[in-house]
Amino acid sequence: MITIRDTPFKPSKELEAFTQANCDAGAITSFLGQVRSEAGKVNALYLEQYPGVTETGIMDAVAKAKARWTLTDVMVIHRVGTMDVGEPIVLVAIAAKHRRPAFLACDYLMDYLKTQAVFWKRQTGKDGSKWIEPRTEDYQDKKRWEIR
Amino acid sequence: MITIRDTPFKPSKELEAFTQANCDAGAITSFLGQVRSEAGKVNALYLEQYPGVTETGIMDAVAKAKARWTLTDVMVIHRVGTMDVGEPIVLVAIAAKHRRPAFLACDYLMDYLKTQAVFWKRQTGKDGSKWIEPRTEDYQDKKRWEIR
Amino acid sequence: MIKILYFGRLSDMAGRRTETLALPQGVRNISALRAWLDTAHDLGGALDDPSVKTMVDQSLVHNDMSLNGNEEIGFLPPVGGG
Amino acid sequence: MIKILYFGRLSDMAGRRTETLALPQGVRNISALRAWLDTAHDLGGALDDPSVKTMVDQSLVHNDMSLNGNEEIGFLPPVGGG
Repeated sequence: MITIRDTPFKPSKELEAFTQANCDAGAITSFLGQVRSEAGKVNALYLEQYPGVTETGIMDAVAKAKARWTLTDVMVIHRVGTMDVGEPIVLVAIAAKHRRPAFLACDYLMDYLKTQAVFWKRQTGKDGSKWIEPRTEDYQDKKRWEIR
Repeated sequence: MITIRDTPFKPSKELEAFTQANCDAGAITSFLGQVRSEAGKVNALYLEQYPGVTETGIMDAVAKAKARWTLTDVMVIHRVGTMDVGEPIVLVAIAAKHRRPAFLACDYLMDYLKTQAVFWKRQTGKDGSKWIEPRTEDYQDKKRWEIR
Repeated sequence: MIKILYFGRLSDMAGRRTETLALPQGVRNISALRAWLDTAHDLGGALDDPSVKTMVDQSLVHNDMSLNGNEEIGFLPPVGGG
Repeated sequence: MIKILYFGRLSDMAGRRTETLALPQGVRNISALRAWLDTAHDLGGALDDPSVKTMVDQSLVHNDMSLNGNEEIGFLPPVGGG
């Protein structure tokens, strides 16, 4: 299930539903990304999507992960709009029989979301507002998955 | 926080408390292990610990993870006693500034718990009861962390 | 009509997130449209920056492409969520 | 008194998870105690299996070790949780 939403969500509630739906999965991994305050420098984060394009891209990445590893279920929830410090931005959960594919697929999807998913981020803080683009490390992380 | 307990726990409740305590962490990874039914072959899982020794071992592994990666917080909850199919066995959660250390530390601790933590597992199913020991893959996974 | 979508920092530069216009006279392809919009909004060549991707009807285009005047055109600076 | 703890499959084989006894006559070290227990509970050499680890007072011992008769001794088959 892939959800892009402009209102806050409660990760524990979403994970509970996912876990209940996959109670025979053996292994469930999750990643939760939250807005960091950066020692008080950040007040809010704004995320923009390209409606349609963003969702299609994530669906594609999920399909690739499912082709690469044996997974029972995948959940991706991504916020857009304005988020306060401490608010959830993204939640990825993977259910699988064993833990290795569950860890790898979660890691892979997060690398996709950080560097290739069609979102733009603007950070607002005491120094004003600026658009932020992926870090060099993010692109390096993404490269780990290329089949040579 | 490390907890070894002989009564069921609710992963979503534990994760929610962990997330709230680490709302400025940026990245939170988690692993949840549940009793698999193995297509109806398993009815229950029994886990035994060596009180004192088991907990000390896990504390040691957590300290090693904290020495190796920059982590904000670590939570390990492990069941002992008798568990039914679908019940949580283990929950590991890692809070960190960025996602890479959060994924690595979670993966590392799960490999420790699977192969080195002082637990013994007995599986009860329609074919009776038997003690189960780590799979070859589990030992291989563990080896990935050895510093050469 | 052509629908133009500016994302991320491009929307700040263009002073708008979206605009709808008829294909300007003499503009028949993407490269000419980019040049026309650059002048119209004083973008200083931002749309031609190699980091900016162009989508026509929600598909990436890597080369030039002729337009019939009924497309949705998106200009995408480097993406990244999470 | 010596406290013996049998874990995992060893408790099934020994028919008990724990027992407390005085150091048997002539038994002064771990290897002799292992042999004595093996005979007493008919364990077929299970305690000497290389996969079984021995802990004395909750610390792993890899070699033989003399005993004073007040130790806690644990016999641990291969471990693994999760």
